[in-house]
Amino acid sequence: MTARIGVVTFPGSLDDRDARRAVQLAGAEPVALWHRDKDLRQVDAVVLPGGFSYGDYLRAGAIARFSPVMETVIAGARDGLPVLGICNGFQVLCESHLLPGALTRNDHLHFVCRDQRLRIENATTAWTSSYRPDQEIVIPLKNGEGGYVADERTLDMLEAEGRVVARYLELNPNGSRRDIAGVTNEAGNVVGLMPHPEHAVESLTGPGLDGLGFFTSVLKRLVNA
Amino acid sequence: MARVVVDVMLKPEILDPQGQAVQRALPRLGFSGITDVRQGKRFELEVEGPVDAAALARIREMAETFLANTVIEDFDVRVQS
Amino acid sequence: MARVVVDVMLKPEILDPQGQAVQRALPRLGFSGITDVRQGKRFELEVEGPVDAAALARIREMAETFLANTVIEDFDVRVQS
Amino acid sequence: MTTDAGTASERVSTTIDTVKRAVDTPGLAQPWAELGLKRDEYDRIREILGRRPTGAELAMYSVMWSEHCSYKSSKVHLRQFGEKAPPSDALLVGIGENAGVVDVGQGYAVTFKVESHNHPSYVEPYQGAATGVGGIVRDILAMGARPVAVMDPLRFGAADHPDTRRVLPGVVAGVGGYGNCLGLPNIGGEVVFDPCYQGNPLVNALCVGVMRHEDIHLAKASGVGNKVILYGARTGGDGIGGVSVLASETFADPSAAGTRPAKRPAVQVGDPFQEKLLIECTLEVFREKLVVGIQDLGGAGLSCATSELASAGSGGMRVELDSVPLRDATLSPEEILMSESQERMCAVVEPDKVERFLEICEKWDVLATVIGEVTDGDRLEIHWRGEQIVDVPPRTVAHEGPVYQRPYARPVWQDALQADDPAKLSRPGTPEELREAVLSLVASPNQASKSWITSQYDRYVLGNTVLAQPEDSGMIRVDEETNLGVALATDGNGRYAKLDPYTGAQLALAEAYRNVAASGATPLAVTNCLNFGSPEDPAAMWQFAEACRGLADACLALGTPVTGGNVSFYNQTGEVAIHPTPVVGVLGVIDDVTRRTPMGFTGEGDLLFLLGDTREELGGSAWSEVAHGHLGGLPPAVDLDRERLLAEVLVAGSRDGMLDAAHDLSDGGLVQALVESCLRGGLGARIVLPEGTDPFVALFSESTGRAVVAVPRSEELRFTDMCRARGLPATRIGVVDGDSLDVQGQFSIGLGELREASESTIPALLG
Ligand SMILES: Nc1ncnc2c1ncn2[C@@H]1O[C@H](COP(=O)(O)OP(=O)(O)O)[C@@H](O)[C@H]1O
Ligand SMILES: [Mg+2]
Repeated sequence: MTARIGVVTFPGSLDDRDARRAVQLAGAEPVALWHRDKDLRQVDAVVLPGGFSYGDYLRAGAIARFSPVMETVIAGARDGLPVLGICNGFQVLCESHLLPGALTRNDHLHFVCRDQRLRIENATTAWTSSYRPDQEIVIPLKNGEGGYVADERTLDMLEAEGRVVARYLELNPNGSRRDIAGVTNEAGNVVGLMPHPEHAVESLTGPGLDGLGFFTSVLKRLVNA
Repeated sequence: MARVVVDVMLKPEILDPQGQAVQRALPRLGFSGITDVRQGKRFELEVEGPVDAAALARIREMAETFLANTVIEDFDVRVQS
Repeated sequence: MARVVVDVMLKPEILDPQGQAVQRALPRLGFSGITDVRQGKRFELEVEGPVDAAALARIREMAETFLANTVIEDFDVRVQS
Repeated sequence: MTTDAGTASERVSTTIDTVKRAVDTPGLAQPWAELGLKRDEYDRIREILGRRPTGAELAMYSVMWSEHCSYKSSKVHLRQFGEKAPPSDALLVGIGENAGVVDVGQGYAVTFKVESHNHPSYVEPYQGAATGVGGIVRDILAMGARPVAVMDPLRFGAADHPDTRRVLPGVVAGVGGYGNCLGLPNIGGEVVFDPCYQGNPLVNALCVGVMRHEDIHLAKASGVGNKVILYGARTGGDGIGGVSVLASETFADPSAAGTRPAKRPAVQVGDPFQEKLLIECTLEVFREKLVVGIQDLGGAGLSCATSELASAGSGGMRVELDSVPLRDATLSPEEILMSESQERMCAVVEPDKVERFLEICEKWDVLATVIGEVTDGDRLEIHWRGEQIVDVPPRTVAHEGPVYQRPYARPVWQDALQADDPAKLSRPGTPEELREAVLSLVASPNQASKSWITSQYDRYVLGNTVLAQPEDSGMIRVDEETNLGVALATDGNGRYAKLDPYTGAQLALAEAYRNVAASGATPLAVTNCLNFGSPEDPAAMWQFAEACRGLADACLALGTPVTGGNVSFYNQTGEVAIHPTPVVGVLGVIDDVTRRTPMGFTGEGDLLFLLGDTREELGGSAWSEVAHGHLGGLPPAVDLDRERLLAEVLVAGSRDGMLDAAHDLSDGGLVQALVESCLRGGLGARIVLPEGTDPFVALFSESTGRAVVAVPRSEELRFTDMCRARGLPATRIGVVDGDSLDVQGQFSIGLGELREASESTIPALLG
């Protein structure tokens, strides 16, 4: 049976179709989830896609966190449901306190879209096990509020516990503390990532295929489970 | 060292999508009784030396020409006690 | 109808790139004597009914859970005179 | 506005200027002049109605008969685009609708259009540019299409002018802020600096959308009893712009003084989130076939939407203006009719489908209200507080506005300008001087890398972007199974057009056409945004007339019909007009996007060919500007047959896998193109200029109909045979090799040095 991976659409989600395409290309069945439905339709994992949920006017992800679907996602995540938050999804996960820290306005104050080199620092999470430890990948990055911040203690803890999933290489594109591009929760089932792996799943439309690993990782995990 | 606060708000007749987004979300979060929300900017300036009339006039000019876009925004300058 | 103002500012230890950008631009525009600038948000809420202790408590809760992200921001609630 | 005396209660009732009152008070003085109408226009309105117009009617006629909405000065010239249109099987919907629609095969249709938002962007750069994007996206949506990409041709004052520092970052943030938030990839555009745009930047925005043939929707209201639904944002007092700001003062209701905002702002604030919901909601009502006719609300707001829908339909329309949801309860009916509040649409829906329509709106949190219905008469009737305030034949408002034959005359200075030949300018002679000239060309603001700007735009969203800036054209995959795609490029060179507007318009078309072909797509159709000075100035009007004539002639010659566009007049600072700036967008189709030709050199050892002929043509050139600040002489000659041939070769070369890279030659000539392709691909080139040529002319001339291509060695024979057979000159000029641009016998510049020159200029000015 193919794994079913849910992709949530909030009003203002933009990369939901792309995330579903990536899920499909990875060999799983994408399931569209609607922000107003608490029902997760028995999916095996959830992707919170990029975009500007509810316009992101207050703070990115601040309003989406209170949507009905998030109630179930938050509960599921605490029970081990694999959840990947990409960009706006990462912001929603931080606002929901499923992940520590917060994402703030880029230090240069501009939206930035570029092909970004990263190092995968934790290849054991639900979403990164297809990568080699310390593997370098290039995937698109596009955000206006992507600066990862947390207090020093939290940052130290994340590093000590190996919970920094990916770090920016060559250039820190948004002023993230300690070049952090993505983090995971203690259990490793919830991952937040600022860059967009779903835009690097076809050589025709992205910088390469380096993003596919996030989606194949979770498949592997679900099959082995 | 004194602190001067400059508040910049969209003029009342200008659409405020940010405030509206907050207002629309409130009932869903269980907050009622708020009939309107406007969202603006608050600047806190640390000023060297005394904040006399001349200093305030300069800050007001700064607010007018730089911190606010008076085509769509109003501003308010005051010394924080 | 009363107005309640909620000010939300980044905590002092969090980098404020917007405030810094403003500060950096000031000398170029001919403004000197400002040693620090912080930029935050100001919300103006129009509240139905009396703003008593209970109403203020609710608004404070709203600020804490929603208007501010207390991981990085502080807030201040007050009734506007 | 009333001068009647009376008791307070009487005054309240008489402030509604009803049709009945208009009949009873024929002599009432009306503010037609303040509303921008001419005496004879006002008289014509009275003649059409057989009485004086009501305040609301006057408001509607005045905005709809404005230059912006009625095209009264340009119409007689724009006609040529239809009259000289080349026969084309591809055109499904032509000029006159919100946007033209082109058949791209496999049952798909594509709609695209470019519009200006120049003046608002000078006043409030962020919001001006943002709402410019919002407006053109709604136009595309109103045709029934899903918007799939945007582009932004921009013009600013001198790069180092302080005001450019204010305007440019705001405009760029606005284009990005709106487009990024809508989830539309930005796939291209232009950034040009010239002092002539100092007080009048040009912010043009293009949107392209895709639909199935059967999904095409038109702006018309038919079917008696069908409901008119207004949906999207509430109507506010903002955006009662330009002429109408005055209007709102004029219509101020004295009884309400003090309770209403003192002044209606001319600036509109955009809400891209609302627009994103509007898009998804609209596409869903299309999918369920709930819509008979649809119109976006742009300039002139409800006045435009209701009169255009009614005018194009079969019946009349009745509207209850009290039903319009307001953001500001103090708005007068005139203001409601004129408001340009953003993010609104108007749909005509059969009665039994209204409920489902409203349900879908609710799903997307979009406010929707039935405001009227289609009637069996031929009148547009609008009611307010139970009284009739509008009763007009809608065609006279929307489609039968005034038409002017403005006087035009070739300016007296044109001859002197053309006689000021760049031949007299001193040229780099030694290899060292050539090298310096190349570096300063590459580093000049107009030639430098624009990535500081374009990296603020999302080019990946939707996952179908095959090519985006800085490629010659933006390319979007239309079908994920078959790999059908479209390519788009926009171009316009105000310097060329100033020297000769007829040729300048043709050059704009030729360049966009060449750009589309360079990426492997076959050019199909054209849109344009004609940015000019005042139509009341005979010199500017002559430039406009010449540009229209040139563009229409060239479209006929290239077989690419104009499908729509936009005219922006009054672009001037004081008395000084901008360079005439026709911006032309070309749409092309490509059967298989995997065959696209990128511009970067990536194949070490590939052979470089220069296609086309090089003459000494430096009038209006980038070199003359950068080296001498000079503008004079004649622009390069246009040869449209040659452009056609070149395009055929580029498309065939791409389809048959003969090309690793292709890049068209335009501003800055051969050397600029080589630098760009080297930097894009990360490989250098060794160039041997053909014997007997003047190296300066070979490198810097801007002769048209040229491109440089990189051909894998295995394809050399096949490619040169093809060029020979078709009669296109192909000169072998070197190979892709190493990490420098090496012009043998002249100079060599490392890619690092070139990259530094190209990439540091804009950040240094704006960063
Ligand atoms: N320069 C032009 N070339 C061709 N068609 C034009 C041009 N300018 C305007 N048009 C056409 O005239 C019609 C009205 O234009 P416009 O008022 O901009 O449309 P809308 O009302 O949708 O904003 C449109 O069909 C448009 O394509
Ligand atoms: Mg339109």
